[in-house]
Amino acid sequence: MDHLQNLARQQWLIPVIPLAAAAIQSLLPRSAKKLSAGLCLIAMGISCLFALRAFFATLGHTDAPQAVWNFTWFEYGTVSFKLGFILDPLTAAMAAMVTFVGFWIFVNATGYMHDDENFTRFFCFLSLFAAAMLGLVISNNILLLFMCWELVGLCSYLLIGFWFQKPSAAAACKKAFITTRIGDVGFFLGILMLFWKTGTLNLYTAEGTGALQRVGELLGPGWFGWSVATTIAVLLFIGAMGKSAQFPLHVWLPDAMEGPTPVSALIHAATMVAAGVFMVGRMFPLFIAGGSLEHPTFAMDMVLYIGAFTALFSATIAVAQFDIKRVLAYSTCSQLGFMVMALGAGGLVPGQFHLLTHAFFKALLFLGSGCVIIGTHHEQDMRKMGGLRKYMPITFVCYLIGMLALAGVPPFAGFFSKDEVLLVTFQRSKLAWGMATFAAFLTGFYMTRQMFMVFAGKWRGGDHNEVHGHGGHEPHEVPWNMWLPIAVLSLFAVGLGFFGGKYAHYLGAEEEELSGKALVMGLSIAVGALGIFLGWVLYGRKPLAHANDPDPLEDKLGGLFTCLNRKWYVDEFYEATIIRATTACGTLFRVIDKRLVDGILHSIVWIVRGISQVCRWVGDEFFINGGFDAGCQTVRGSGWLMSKLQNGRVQNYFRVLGLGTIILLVVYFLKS
Amino acid sequence: MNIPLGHYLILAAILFAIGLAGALTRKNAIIVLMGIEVMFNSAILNLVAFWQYKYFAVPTAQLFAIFAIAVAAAESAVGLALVIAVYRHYKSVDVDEMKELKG
Amino acid sequence: METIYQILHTTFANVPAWAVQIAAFLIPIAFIFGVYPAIFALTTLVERKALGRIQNRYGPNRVGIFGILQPLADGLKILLKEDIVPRVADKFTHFLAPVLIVIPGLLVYLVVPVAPGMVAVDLKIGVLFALAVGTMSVIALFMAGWASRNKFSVLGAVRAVAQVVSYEVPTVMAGVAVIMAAGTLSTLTIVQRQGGGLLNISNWYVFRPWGLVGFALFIIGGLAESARCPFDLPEAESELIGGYHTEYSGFKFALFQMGEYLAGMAMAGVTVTLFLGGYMGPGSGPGLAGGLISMLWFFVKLAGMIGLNIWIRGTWPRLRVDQLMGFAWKVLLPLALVNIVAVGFWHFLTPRPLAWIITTGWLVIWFLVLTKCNASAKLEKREYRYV
Amino acid sequence: MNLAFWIISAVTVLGALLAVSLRNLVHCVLALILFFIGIAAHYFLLRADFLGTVQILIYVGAVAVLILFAIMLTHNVTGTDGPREILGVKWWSGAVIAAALAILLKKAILSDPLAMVLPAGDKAQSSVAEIGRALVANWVVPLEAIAILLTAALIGAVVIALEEIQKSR
Repeated sequence: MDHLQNLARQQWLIPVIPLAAAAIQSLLPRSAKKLSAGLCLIAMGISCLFALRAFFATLGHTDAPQAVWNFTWFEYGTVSFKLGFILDPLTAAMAAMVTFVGFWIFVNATGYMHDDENFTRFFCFLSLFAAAMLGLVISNNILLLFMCWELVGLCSYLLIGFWFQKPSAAAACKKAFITTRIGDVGFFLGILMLFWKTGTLNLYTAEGTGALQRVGELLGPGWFGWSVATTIAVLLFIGAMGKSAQFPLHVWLPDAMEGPTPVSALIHAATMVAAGVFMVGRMFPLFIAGGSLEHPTFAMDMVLYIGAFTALFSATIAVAQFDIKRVLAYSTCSQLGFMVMALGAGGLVPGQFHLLTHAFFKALLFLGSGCVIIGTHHEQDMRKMGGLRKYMPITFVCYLIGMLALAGVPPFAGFFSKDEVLLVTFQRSKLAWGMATFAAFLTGFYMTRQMFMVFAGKWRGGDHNEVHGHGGHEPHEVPWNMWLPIAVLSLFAVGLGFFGGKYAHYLGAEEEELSGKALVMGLSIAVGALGIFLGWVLYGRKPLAHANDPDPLEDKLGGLFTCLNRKWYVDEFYEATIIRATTACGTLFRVIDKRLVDGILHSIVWIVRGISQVCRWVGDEFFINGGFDAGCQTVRGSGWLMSKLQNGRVQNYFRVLGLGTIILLVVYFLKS
Repeated sequence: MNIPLGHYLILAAILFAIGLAGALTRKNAIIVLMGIEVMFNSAILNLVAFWQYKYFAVPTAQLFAIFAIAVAAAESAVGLALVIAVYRHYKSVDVDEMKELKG
Repeated sequence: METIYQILHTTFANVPAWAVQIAAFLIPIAFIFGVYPAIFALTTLVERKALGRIQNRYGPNRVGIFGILQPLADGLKILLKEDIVPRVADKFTHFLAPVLIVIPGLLVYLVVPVAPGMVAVDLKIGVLFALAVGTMSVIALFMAGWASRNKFSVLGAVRAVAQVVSYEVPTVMAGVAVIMAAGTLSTLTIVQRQGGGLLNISNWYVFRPWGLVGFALFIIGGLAESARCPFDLPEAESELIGGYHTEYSGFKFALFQMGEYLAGMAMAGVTVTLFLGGYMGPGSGPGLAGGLISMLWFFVKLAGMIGLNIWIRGTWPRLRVDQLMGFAWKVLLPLALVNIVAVGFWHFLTPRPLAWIITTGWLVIWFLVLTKCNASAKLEKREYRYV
Repeated sequence: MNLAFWIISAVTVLGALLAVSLRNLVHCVLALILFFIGIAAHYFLLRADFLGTVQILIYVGAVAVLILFAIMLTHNVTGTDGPREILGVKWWSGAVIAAALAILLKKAILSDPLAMVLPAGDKAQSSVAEIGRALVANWVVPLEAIAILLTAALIGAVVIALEEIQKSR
């Protein structure tokens, strides 16, 4: 155990190395491209080694090993505020995934951003982001977690708005930051409540005084009749919703695609969005406190249904998108919905396992789309692509693997993890399971749609814009440093699925047989196949000939399609309601301030001036000038008298001397 | 020679008073100095009288007088030098005119 | 005075005590008033004859045989002279000045022992008294000069005062040396200390190294005090006409002369008592005969001193004022101080020859040093342009 | 002998009075000298002969001359035609104070039994040797102090008075 303790103590190295790299890169001049990239990759590599070392160390143990190392951050009065790092299977696996995927994404990024003049700044933000994410993962103190959480939000803002010259990018990064901030308010309230109730922010401590270790105490009455634990859980989940783009706060994720593709891959596929799910996993004891699988707490229900709805909702939108990255963005939303739903259904292990597998193949898909964009000279609209399998064979193969994994085709990772999720949800509630299954069907459909639009048929990019005359380029294969990462990731996308059981065991969850396992599995396979077939029918048989042909689905759905394309008008809805309301409040307060406050102030000033006038007249004129000056006059008069005595004549002083002696003598006689 | 000490003391007192009168009334600075000189001598006379009448056994009693005479001489020397300096400034030794240090 | 009192008391036993006391008191005074003015008269004559001789001419020889009665003649003459007092003169001071000049001279003789036991007043502080009284003459000089409201007389008075004051200091210091050696201030004991030895002469202080220096100082002091010869600047005829006694005529002028001479003789007397062993001489001793011989010795020495004065007056030129002052302060005073130190050596170095060597060496060295540093710049050899 | 005391004190008082009240400065100085001599005589009466001679030596010999020089240096030489008014501005207050002081002191002296003490006469022997030895032995510090004081006074007086001569040259 002490070996783990040592490792726990060295946990802080993992985030600090990328942080150091980020610091150094921030000082580098813009021209030091090679050095910056090198630094970033090396730092990520080292921290990846450390993470893997910790991962393999925890792998060996059977009972869920947990090593905590706390240090005092600062002391106020008698209380010393402790921060700490934790090393348990959940963290180890997550850290390993983040560093490994991150490393390959960085490799791809060197290619993608090759000819961008702000190359060094980009990699600096990347390493900063990595540091923040790792810090979040390993922290044992919820406040430290929250700090890293905010840092991650900041990095996403910086990276999304990397090309801040583009107004859409600037707006997108602001939007992302604000919506996540709204979630963070809930998160912070949750922290405060936790601190208020338990008195400490450390999750686990060796002595067992950690917040999560004393969950039992938190069953007192909280808000809205829930137990304290549930209230905190709800608040924390609001934070997670903001960060993991769940239903009400998901609007920022599609717009976040404005950032460079490796950013989308890293942040909006593998790591950041997973942070919310990870946080819920980390705080899982809070969620299930006070309830059990049979009658779950309100928090669990809330998580479940929001997850399910988000999955379905975003899947529907993904179907009608034309931008290659937006499709993937919405698919991420729906997959996150799946994970959250799994957690809501009480399945910590399926949720986390799906998170891991999803991170790999979604990163793969995003990088693939990155390669496609580079290959087609920054073309993002699928309608202008097509037939890329001839031009970009490697990308095509990897992309295909990623698509199959995502769609849940059996041998691939996606199938196993999604299957687990559906199984857990099936136990929990049939409604959620139904929605999830339909979402799985849609996933299959829009992924195949994307595949055929992009890779099948012939290259539509050229003809559409002869007007510009530059479109005549043929797409070309990307250099090695872009396709190598997707190749590696595709390996994982294939192989990771088989480790599902071992992962459950690793996390320490006991292996109990769930009923209806065969039914659920069979149904999910069927649904996936149906989705793919429909995709092939609409898009595969005769791929689009020209960029501006109508989308086959469009004439099928008509109005619904445009509605889907407009993202169910959610943005417009927000625009209409919340934003207008706040501006209205703003003007109201301005008016109040103007009328009320200024008015009061002016009146007070007037009164004070009046009083001073009175004081001046009464006090100054009458008393001071009169009385005081008279006093001074008398003093000066007596002074004048005394000065006459001092008239400089020596003999005068002598006479006074004589007088003095005489008086003394007289006194002497009178006395004796 | 059986004159009681009182006579000497009274003599000294009278001389002192005369000296003081001179110092106070006269206009001329030199006369003032002379008055002071007279006062000095009357004091020393007192000392010697006491030596003779009371402390005759102690030969060193006279030392008081000797030191007093020495100091008086030094004082008068400096006093006169000052008067000369003052005269140079005022072109007169009239005490009433020396009002420069008026308060 | 006590001895006289005893003598008288025994002879006139029946006379009441106080009368005897007064008589005892008066006799010495009478002696002094009688003897010393007589000597004064004699010296005037002797001086003029000696000066004549020095200047290769006879002195006054018309009045009486060899001019013996000349002083009498002068006395009469002056008595008959009209006493002119300047109108603006300060009457009171003008009159008082000649009187005050004579008094100090006479007072000094009080303490000069003529014969063993024969001293007017045996003060324990004889020497100091003599010197103190000497200073009183200063005031008289000044009054004389001031009273006659005459610029020349005032200048003469100021010079005289300056001279007397500045020479008085070295003289007093020299006297201190003798007092240290003798150990007492009373003149009688000093003279007795100088007695004994070979023929009552060898013990004279003048034969001690420091004594010789003291003697020289006293001689110079004496001359300066009475403004005679080398120091007779105050009444240097060429510049200041008569000095402070220009405005005096008639008997007041005579008094001035007498005062000067008396002062000179007084200093001579003191010098004799301090350095030449007073009345000590071969054959002098207590008792009537010894007393007479000692008295004889005293007056012989006194005559010798006066002769020396006259001789110096005839031969030495007059000093310039600054030379005179410089000589007093820069040479005589340091020499006197050094002399005191020499007496200190003499007193503590018991082996006689060693004492002799050290004191003489010390004094000679200092004498050379003083003369060296005060020597006026050597005049370069004069070249004559037209040679 | 009592007679001597009365005569001498009369002379002294006369000297003091004249010194203070005469119009002509030089006469004042002469009166002062008379006063000094009177005091010296008193010392001899009190058998303090050393003090008497010292008094004569210092006062009559030096201080009187000093005052005379001072008068000469400050007054126009003739001295008689000075300002008629010889008394100070508020001279009467000075006189009153002096008189009051005299009376009070006289009263104080007479009231004190000490006044009736008789003189020691011959017993009061003061030999100069003893005084000298005392001065140099356990009174040496005051002696040195007086030495310093006198030199300081000497130099001070010269410095103050000298300035005038330099300027005039």
